[in-house]
Amino acid sequence: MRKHLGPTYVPVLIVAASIVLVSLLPLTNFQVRMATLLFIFSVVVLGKNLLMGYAGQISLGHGAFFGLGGYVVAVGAARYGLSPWLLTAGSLPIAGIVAWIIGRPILKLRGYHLAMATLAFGSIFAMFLTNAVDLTGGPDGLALDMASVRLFGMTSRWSWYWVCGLVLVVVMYLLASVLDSPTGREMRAIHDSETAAGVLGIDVAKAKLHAFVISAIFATLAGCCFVMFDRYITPHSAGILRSIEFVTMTVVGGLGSPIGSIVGAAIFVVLPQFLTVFHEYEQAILGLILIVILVLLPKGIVPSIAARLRPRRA
Amino acid sequence: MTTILQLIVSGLTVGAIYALVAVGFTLIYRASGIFNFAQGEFFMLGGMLAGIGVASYGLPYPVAALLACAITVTFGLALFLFGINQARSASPIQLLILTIGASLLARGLASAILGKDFVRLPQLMPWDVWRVGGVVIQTQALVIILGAFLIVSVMGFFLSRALTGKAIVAIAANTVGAQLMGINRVAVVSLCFALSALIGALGGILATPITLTSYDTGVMLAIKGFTGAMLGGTGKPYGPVLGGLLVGLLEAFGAGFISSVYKDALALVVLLLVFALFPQGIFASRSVERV
Amino acid sequence: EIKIGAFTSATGPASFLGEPQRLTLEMLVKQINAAGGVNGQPIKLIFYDDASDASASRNFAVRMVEEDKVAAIVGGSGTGNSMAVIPVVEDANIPFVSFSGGVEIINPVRKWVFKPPHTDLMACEKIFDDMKAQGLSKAALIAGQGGFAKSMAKQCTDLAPKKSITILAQESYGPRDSDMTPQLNRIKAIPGVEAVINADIGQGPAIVTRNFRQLGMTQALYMGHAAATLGYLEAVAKDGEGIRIPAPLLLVADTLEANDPRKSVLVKYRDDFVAATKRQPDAFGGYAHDGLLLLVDAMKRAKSSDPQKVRDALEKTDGFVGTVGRIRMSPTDHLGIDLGSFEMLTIKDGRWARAPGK
Amino acid sequence: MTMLQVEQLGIRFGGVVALDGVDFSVGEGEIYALIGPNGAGKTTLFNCVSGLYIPTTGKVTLAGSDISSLRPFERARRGMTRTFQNLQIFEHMTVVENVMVGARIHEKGGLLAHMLGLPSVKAQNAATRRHALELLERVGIVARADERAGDQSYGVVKRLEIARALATAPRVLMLDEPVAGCNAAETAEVEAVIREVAGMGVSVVLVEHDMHMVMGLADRVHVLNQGKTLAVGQPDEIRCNEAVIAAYLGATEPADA
Amino acid sequence: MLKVEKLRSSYGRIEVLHDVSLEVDQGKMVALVGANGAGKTTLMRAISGIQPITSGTITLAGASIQGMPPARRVSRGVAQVPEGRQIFAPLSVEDNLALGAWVSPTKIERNRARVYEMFPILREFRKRAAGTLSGGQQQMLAMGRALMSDPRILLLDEPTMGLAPLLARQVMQIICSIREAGTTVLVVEQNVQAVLRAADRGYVIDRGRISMEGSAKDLLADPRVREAYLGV
Ligand SMILES: Nc1ncnc2c1ncn2[C@@H]1O[C@H](COP(=O)(O)OP(=O)(O)OP(=O)(O)O)[C@@H](O)[C@H]1O
Ligand SMILES: Nc1ncnc2c1ncn2[C@@H]1O[C@H](COP(=O)(O)OP(=O)(O)OP(=O)(O)O)[C@@H](O)[C@H]1O
Ligand SMILES: [Mg+2]
Ligand SMILES: [Mg+2]
Repeated sequence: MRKHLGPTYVPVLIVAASIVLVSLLPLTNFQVRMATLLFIFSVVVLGKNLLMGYAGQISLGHGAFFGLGGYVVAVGAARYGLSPWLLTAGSLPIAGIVAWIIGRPILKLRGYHLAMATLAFGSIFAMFLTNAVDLTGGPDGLALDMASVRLFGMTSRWSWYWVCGLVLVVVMYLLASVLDSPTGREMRAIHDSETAAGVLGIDVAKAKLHAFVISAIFATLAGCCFVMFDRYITPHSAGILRSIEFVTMTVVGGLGSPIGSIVGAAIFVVLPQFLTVFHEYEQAILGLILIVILVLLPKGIVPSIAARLRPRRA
Repeated sequence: MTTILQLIVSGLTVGAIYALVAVGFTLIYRASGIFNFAQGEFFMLGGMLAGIGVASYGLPYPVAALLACAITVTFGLALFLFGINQARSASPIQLLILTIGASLLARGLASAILGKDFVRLPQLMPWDVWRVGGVVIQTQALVIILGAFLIVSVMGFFLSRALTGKAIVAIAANTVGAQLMGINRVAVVSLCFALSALIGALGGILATPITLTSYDTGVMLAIKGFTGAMLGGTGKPYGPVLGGLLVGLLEAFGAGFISSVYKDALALVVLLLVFALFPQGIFASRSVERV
Repeated sequence: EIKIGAFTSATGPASFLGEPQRLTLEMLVKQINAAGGVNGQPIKLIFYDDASDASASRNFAVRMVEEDKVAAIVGGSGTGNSMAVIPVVEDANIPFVSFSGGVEIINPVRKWVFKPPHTDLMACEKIFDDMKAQGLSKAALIAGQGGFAKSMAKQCTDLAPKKSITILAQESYGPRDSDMTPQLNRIKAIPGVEAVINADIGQGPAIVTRNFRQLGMTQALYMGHAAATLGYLEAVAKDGEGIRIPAPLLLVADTLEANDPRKSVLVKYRDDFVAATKRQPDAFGGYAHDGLLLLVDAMKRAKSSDPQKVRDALEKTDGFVGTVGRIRMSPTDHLGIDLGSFEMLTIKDGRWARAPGK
Repeated sequence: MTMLQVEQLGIRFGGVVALDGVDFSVGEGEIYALIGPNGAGKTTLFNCVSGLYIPTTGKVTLAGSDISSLRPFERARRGMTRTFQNLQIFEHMTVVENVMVGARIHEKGGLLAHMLGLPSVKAQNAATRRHALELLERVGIVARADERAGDQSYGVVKRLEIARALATAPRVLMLDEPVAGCNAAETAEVEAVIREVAGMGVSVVLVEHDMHMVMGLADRVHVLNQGKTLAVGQPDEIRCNEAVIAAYLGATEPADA
Repeated sequence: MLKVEKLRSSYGRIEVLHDVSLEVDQGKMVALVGANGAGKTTLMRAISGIQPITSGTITLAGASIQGMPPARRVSRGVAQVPEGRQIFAPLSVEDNLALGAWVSPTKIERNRARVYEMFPILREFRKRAAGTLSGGQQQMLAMGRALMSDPRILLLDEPTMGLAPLLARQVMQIICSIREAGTTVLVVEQNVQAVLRAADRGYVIDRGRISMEGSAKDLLADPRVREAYLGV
């Protein structure tokens, strides 16, 4: 029987082991690409899970942070010739500061109001990306020069697999650590009762802000990885539909479950590749699958299945 | 002066459409605590089905409209009965995602079956526009505004006077308590979904002559309607209506006076400012939360 | 069998481009195979819908190369979609024929990338030339915010000074906006505007046209070539009378001289398309038509589907006639068409008609 | 020494005057009971003192310093905490984790240390958990430590709230109906805990309708009625106070003896 | 009137009621007592149909009601004052009461007047949102609401919780008078002494099993009960 409902490092080990094991398989470039994308999106979803699943704050604006990372790197490298790696390092504190500034007023809101406010923020940012054509290339996007993203002569098709896999494992470790710490308990507490947390001496606003900033930085980091990996970015990657997709990944995989986050990301990265056989009905089937998952596994895939596997006792 | 009047007319035209979406949202929200992302799809289905009924099948307008409403209401009911009602232990956010699934499903089916072209519908009035002084008013806009007003009045009365209206609030506030009073949750919430779908379908049918509808109309409308509902607050029946109208007006004035590129941003910035002052929306009833 | 990979934006905001392209490709492949295929081998079309997302285009490109092992790729409804797959085809050394408008796709020339369609620039050029012929020089621009609209608006703005046209106002409207009166009202208030140019796809142009008439505006109204569709024609009804639009010849194919080599191509494509889909074809379907047939033509000339040979043959294309007109490629030009393939049309009595000339 | 002092506290909600100029002070280690009819304003008083409501008038002093303008969490960090009449637990966490949250203000390490999962953080976790288990033992629900808090019955949750409040090591502990939903035997257990805590110098403010418990436990009893002080005094004085009997206790002595 | 036989019920995979059987005769008042977490609330919820059961039978006046949705049970005359009150916070006091008579709306006016007489404070606050009431006031509202439908059987889960002593005694009297008027009552109370004095029969539930049953007098005299629940 599990002693804690709380977090452990087991998922980190499982994921690290899987990354290594998968690399032993004879994968095609395409499969390696899918795996890499899965790692990248998982990083965003893990952050969202911290914010939504643990701290209980909905955000429909994380596409903006993903885009922030992506565009800082893309614009900096394509327009000003800076190194993407430096830009990545620089964009994380920028994202942290941005999240801090907008988070302070916004996080006073709750539930759907918070969702709306973050949606508003995300939409405004996406509008900017679409319309500032001279800077961002507008709706058609911005390309990154191949040479600029080479590091230590990284060229093999596996290199990004390893880089993004490493990022994923590190992020998972950080997440597991923070959850198994006073800060993590703080966040989980405000999810259930801000009032009670307050009279126990927890600065609710700060705890929310911590969760928000961490998840924003994770999303930004993922955005940086994404643009370096793809060497192309369009506002689509930062739009509100993306944000909504991130929320969907988080919920479908399972709120409060790190492995669930990866499963959720996989649903959206990998599943559509299989659905192409349905041609025009692709989208309808994806919708249907979402509905079926939530009807049969209402708590999200991983937590619902885990609950079924738990032993019966009297 | 005419410019301002013209902008007001424009804003109200668009705003009335948003208001209808917002009202539909609120109805379901009140009964089940979830925001139905597929609300825009009700709208789309109403408009698409009626339009295609008229254009491709040569049905008379009223028949096509009636059929469109019937199909949309069936979809709304199915969404509740086979989706939301089955996912028993899910939380509102999980149900929100379920409605996103429903929205994808509706959009996917509509694009595959009804096609991806935009559809049209004839105006309800024999003439196109009215010119009052220098101001141009689309007659169909008057129909929409009138329709919205009617729907909202009926709903407002229903929600605040009829016992069923109170049962709706009761179910959302405390499902267990409501069940213990003998309120049939499934029946009442089904009613809300059906009504909400009906409002959506009617809205779609009324608005299509102006907006032209295609399979992907729903998402953007849902977001605008959501904005309206949040801006006005969901506490009072007229809150979402005024919120929707306000979004329309802000967009019109933004486009007219500030920048048409960032006009949508204006509405959102105003929303953020409103939230700073009234975290529950403008027309929400204010009270100290009891602990 | 020869595998040809294809991807368009059959859904999403750009589905007004991608859907007719998908339909065209499917129809053509059937026809080609019915006629015995290419070099005696049937074609297998591997089609993916990128839902207007460039990153999805990239995924599918890799998949087509790696999993499906295609010999060549066609597609890319939006410029962003095409741009996103270029690195893939360059890495894999596979020819790619794009359907999108942006000049940056073939400028600079890339070894493996070709693109038969008009650029937005050409539509602007056509409009400006027509304006000058009408004696107009001051225009206002109103555009949507999609890739197509933004790109055309930018091309027109950049080109205007060169054609001594003054752009007095630039207005924009959001995705799925349903009333453009405020924007048009602003244009109306600016003195001296002689022409209004609207760049967009989908329902936007129809709404702009209607609001334009409702406001009683009297300037010349130009639409981008994307509005040259039956949907637009029907939606604007009598409000469309007199608008001007640089359209592909497709719409007025019947009026071409009988000995014009383009006529048979256009009429055949149009009739086939109508027969197969019960819809009217438009410029974008035409681009897919040209793209695929251009590739097939190159394969025939190369007598092989070997990527390298096909690429070389593509570059030597000369005299291929598509819906956009005659195409002649060269090592320095992977576009290969000229302005002649646009025709200035108008709507008269509810039908497309050639615009009255100078 | 006076630990908590409340002066002229007043608050109104629309037309309802919930509190109207209430004064009292509680000494170190004193058990101070607040009683009064339903709606008298007892919970509202707790809400004002703990900072959840902003009173219209009045001043709250904790160990000599004015805390009237502090937010709830700041008051808690200065040593004041409470339990709730309408339960407020962290239902998604385990019972023991709930108590660990209570100990948060005594835990160390910044966000960075927590994210990196340093060994010191892990050691501290273990220590906090041990302490939390001790507290659960004290309120008699340690057997439930690793179950989900949201799955517990009403009475268990009541006691969990007490343990969680104790984990903050408060100087002033405010308990809002701590034994509602407990039978006599369970009440006796809670009583013992309160006595023990007060014995260690914690000032306890107790709202409770169980007169048997209040009269046996309290050092002083404060009776509120319609937001005003009706009487203050030793339990014995209050028991015989005519006004209190009329408004609250009722003519006959409580039956339970 | 009410008969529960071999009832089993679980939360997820954890069973909390094991073969519980209990009987309440027409017009009688039966008390159910037990420690925290024994399963009293779960049993009450199972009878109203809020809590699913895994096996066993529930019959009301001879007709089986298990498997019936809660709403149907209410129309058959089951009413409950639930644990935690479960009032409708955003609705006014009078609307809360009106919904209490959802299954028989014609009785609203008459029964509401009766409830106001029992709890005058509710009349005074009839326009206020129920959520702003004090804990005890909400408890009165829950009680009043359950009486609105003139139930045949009333299930009370700690009806005096949070009530001032004076009022608690009044409520016990009200319960008795309701029983006098012919309504059957099943009551869970932690004030074991008071409830066993008023009741006809009693059951003791211990960790999901009925451990004792008998006439209320006998139980009150039983040393085991006195030790475990009266703290004597
Ligand atoms: N947030 C609020 N909004 C409006 N009225 C309120 C609010 N909080 C409390 N009140 C009112 O203030 C009065 C005092 O309520 P309070 O909860 O303090 O009573 P109490 O003494 O704790 O009663 P009980 O013993 O029933 O718990 C009541 O009339 C209540 O309705
Ligand atoms: N939602 C739930 N999920 C899981 N277990 C639960 C849930 N609610 C109650 N339980 C468990 O069921 C058992 C019985 O709980 P119940 O609430 O019926 O007790 P009770 O006798 O009413 O106690 P109390 O006197 O404290 O109200 C307890 O062990 C409790 O932990
Ligand atoms: Mg109270
Ligand atoms: Mg109970």
